[in-house]
Amino acid sequence: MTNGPLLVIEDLVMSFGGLTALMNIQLRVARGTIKAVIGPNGAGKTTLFNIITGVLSPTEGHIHFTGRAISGLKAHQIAALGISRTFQTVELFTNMTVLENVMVGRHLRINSSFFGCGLALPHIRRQERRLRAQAMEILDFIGLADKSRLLAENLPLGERKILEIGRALATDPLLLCLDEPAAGLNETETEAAARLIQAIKEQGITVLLVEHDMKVIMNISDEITVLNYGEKIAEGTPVHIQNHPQVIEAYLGDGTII
Amino acid sequence: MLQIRKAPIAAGMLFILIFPWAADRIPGIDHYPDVMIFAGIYCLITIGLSLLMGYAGQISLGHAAFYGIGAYVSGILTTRYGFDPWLCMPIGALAAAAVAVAVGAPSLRLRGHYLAMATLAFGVIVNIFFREQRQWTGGPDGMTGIPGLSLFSFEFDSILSYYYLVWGIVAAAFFFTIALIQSPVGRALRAIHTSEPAAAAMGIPIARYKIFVFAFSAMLASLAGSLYAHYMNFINPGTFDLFFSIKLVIMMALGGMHSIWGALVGAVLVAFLSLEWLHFFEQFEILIYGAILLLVTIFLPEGLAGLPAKLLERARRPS
Amino acid sequence: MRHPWFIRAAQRMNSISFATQVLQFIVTGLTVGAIYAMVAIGFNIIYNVTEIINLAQGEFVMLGGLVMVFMHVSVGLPLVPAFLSTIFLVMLVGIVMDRLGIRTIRKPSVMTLIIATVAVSIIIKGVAMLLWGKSPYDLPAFSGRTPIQLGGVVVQPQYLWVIGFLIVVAVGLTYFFNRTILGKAMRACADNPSAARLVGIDVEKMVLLSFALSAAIGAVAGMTMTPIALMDYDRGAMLAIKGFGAAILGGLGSFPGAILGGLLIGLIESLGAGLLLSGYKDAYALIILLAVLFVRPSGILGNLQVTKFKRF
Amino acid sequence: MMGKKVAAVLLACLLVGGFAISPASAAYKIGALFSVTGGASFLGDPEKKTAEMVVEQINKAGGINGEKIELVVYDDEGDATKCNLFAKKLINQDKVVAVIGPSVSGLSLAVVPVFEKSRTPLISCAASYKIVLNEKSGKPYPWIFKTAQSDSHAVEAIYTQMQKMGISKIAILTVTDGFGASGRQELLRLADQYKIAIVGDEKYDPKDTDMTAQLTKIKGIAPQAIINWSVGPTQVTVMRNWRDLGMQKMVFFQSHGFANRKNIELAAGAAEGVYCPLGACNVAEVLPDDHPQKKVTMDYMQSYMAKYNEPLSSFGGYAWDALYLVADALKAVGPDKAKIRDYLENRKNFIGQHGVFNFSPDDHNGLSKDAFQMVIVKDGDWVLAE
Repeated sequence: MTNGPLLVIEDLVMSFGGLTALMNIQLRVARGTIKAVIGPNGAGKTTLFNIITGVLSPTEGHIHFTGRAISGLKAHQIAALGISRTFQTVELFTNMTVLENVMVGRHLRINSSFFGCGLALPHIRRQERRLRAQAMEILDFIGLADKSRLLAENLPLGERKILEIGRALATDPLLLCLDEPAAGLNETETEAAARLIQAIKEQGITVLLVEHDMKVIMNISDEITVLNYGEKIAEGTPVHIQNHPQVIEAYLGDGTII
Repeated sequence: MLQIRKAPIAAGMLFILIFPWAADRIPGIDHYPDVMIFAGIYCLITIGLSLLMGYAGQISLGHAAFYGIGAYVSGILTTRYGFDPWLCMPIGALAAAAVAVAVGAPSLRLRGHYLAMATLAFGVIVNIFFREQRQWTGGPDGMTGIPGLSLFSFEFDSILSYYYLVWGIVAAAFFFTIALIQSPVGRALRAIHTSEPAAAAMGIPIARYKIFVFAFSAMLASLAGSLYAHYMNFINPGTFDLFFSIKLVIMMALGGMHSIWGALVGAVLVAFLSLEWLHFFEQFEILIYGAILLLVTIFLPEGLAGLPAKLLERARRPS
Repeated sequence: MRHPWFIRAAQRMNSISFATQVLQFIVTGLTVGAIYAMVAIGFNIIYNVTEIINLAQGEFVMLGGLVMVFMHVSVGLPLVPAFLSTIFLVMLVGIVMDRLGIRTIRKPSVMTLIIATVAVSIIIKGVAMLLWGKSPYDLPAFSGRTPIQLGGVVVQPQYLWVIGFLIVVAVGLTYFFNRTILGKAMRACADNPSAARLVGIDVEKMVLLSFALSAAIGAVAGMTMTPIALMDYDRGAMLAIKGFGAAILGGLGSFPGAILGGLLIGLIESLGAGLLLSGYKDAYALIILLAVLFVRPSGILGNLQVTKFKRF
Repeated sequence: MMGKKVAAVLLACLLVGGFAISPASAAYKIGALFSVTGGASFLGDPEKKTAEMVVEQINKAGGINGEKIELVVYDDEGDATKCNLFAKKLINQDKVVAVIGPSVSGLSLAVVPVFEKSRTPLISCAASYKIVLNEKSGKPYPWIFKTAQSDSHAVEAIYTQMQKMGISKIAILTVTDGFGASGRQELLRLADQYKIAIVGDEKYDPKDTDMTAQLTKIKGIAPQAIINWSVGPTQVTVMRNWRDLGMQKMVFFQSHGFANRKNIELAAGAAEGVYCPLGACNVAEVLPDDHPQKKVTMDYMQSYMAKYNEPLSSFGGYAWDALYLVADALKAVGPDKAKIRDYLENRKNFIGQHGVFNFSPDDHNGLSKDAFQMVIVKDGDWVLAE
């Protein structure tokens, strides 16, 4: 199975009451690539993310991750299998420090037995020291090491988005789902985020990306899927998408691309 | 970084150690260690509640039920079946934990006021059973003849010995909880409190954590109930009613919901207010109790535990 | 030897019929339920505007009863002026509570606000004890105490007053919230306070109004129940809890839910006391409440989407 | 730095505790535990008033053996924990020679171990026989006495009256607190002995607003009589419901908890024809002149009503009996706990508000069912029943 696609979505349907948010979606994410999902507002991108990460259960269809069916699993179980994510609305643990946020990201990889922790057994204390070092490594990687002691809520938006990516990385994911990492960022911050995403890819982590900033998308993604009103209307390389007539009509018709 | 400072702990421990000695030398307060025993029993419950309410963000208006389960398990097993009192404590704690898991699994899906009502309903139902299951519990008049505690040949039958026993157990629970808060478990709980979706995305099993904390706080409350029963040698349903659950929440609010110090300060303060100080005011007692509560919520919404930080901030700020 | 309940029930048929008994339980249950429903409506009015559960709601009921006793029996005002002046006085208490208690809180979280209402309820209870003492008071029934016989079922005239006032309150509130500018403004605050503020609604005034209104409804409940059940300073907490249960059972924030929840709790208590072991009467209602919550976490008529994320 | 902090904390504690008055140890110091506020305040309130009045009277008359007596009253608010703490405070800190109260059975039972352990006499004002009977040994607790008639006395008085009236099939209604539960137990226990069949057994909560459901159920069974066992507003509501349901054919009996004229007034006419067993102090005026308790009850009634301007309830009488028993013992043997206990245990023919007490090592209550007068409500007042 190691050579097949990392994530396979087949015949996915999601409806809320009478409203169909996603219709018959097919999606494959190859290992080691950056895959982008784009589409106008309300196209169903975030819904797709929420289904993949277990926040929602699909109405119909199958999702396979590393060859394993994952639809219907709970969010924390899916996280344990190696899918991590960020949120469109930045869900940091605001009352914790930058370092602690990343330490929480390591939760899956550590021993957190209730009584072991309460009794402060030696191996828990050793683990805590190791954990701190690992979290600092990640902060080094994302460039926030010097802010490790600040409260997360005191960071500017750009750094909060970066920290959220760092926290997601701490879970050692196979697949990292980024929900609009560049939204609300200025040009320098956007470039920094794009560089970080590339660096993550170079570490061998597959990235699934929802984004509006076309410059970022076209520069870093290997493959793009276009959704419109819950349906997939196109798929292919950035060059292919840029020239796809249907996409241009539905989404890029006003010529804003590049 | 969440760190519990060592100096206040050392000061607190010293205070607890010498308190009976000091109180005995001051006329008028020589019975305070007796009040402190009940304060310690309340502390045991509020330590668990602080984890549940302050760290996991769940409200409970039914903890008097777990307090009662501990007391009645101890009372029934010792008086009717001749069990050793020490054995009853873990049995009671496990029973309370089992009930907490059974009730918590469906309840903790509920949010906010709905959870408050569900736990309140649970507490009232349990209290009705204490009252109505006469053949087991002795009914509304209560249960007499519960033996005291003894270890080998040492009897914990004086106020002083029971004082140190209770506060020793409180200290153990305190250190356990402090360690827990500073560990990955504590971080996970705070994460759940801030953002459930993000916590779940980090692989934290939210439901399991909530139930665990609920069960742990139930165990502490049950342990407190056992200690109460063996000290009083008597229990009745009125001690474990809804109003005690509300009193526990008042302790949390007065002391401060978000810190374990708040739990201790609130429990000791309410114990002394309600058991000792306020009765000087006779018919004005209720009024003054309400006024204190209102003033604290108005002027110190973070509770009394937030006071030192506030004063420190004020002192630092150039005026 | 104890027979199963249905055989025991059948055995009772010899004197008054089982059906008559059940009808009597229903009549009583609806009356008690109507009181709970009025308390629950009071909860909802404040909750909708502020998200606060006002645990002093029961004290409004207690005050309604005792102030009415003072006005009608001690001062000797006729029924209608006594009734209106009682509503006015209790409304004043509600307004003072909002002004001095709730609005002054600096960092309002849901939990601190609830604790503040507990504090206020303790204070009101303390004052009532000082003013009226600890003994219960009676109020003459509004239209005499001669029971009305319907078949074998006995209906106190006062029962009809209680149920009638519930209907008046329900109709009046429906009109108020749907047809008047003020009512619509209050609803807007409930739906979205910040948007309401943007369109120029004075949210603070609406909060004040919600306290006044629910105090008035509490007073009505208290005045109508006192001729049936007497009134003393210590009654508020229990009524608040029953009303809270009713509001939750029906779905917080929903007025039809409050009425449904109140009547259901009253009926379950009455039927439970009548047909099963009466000692567990309160437990039956609460067990059903829990069962409903486990199936529908936001009450019978509550909306899950509306049940916002509340932190404590 | 830390030392300063500790010192500051200690100082704060001492200051707060400072206003606790240091006890001046008078020789004739008597403690009292009453539920003056809270759910049982209808008991504790008249008890406290009575006790304070009695102390005033005794001191005005020159005290006991030339010593003034001092009464220390604590309000337990109906709370077992408070009651326990106050009991120990009375014994250890106030150093009283004896304690009267608590007002309710549950709390009396709660403090029995405290008084046994500290070897201090306690004269409870509550009803349950368990207060003065160690069920394990079958003997009274050595240091515990009580002045309130046992529930069994009230039950026997009612059942005796029923036998006279030819009633054999009854329903009982009890409140789900300690008072109701202990009454219910005695009603069930003694029924066979009086050949009375209990065909209905209903309960309600002390805060209930309506008991029509329970009474309707009883109406369906159609017993000859109904016994209600409760105190506070519910006993009035239940009587009104009984009248409203048109159940006057079933004779209504109230427990001795009905013992306050205010209840007749509150019942708004519904109390007519209701029977209840009362202590002599409630019916002082209607007692025959040769009744042994005529004088003490008349005195008590007149002075209480003059001082407090409110109708007398029998509960204050329990405190009267308890306090005068202690005063009587003090006069005879002085302030010595053990001597007081011995004296009380052998006190005979003590004429009190609730009967003529004859204590013995086997009976720490000293009363019989004759301590109750069977009374019927007629024209809004008590009348001795036939």
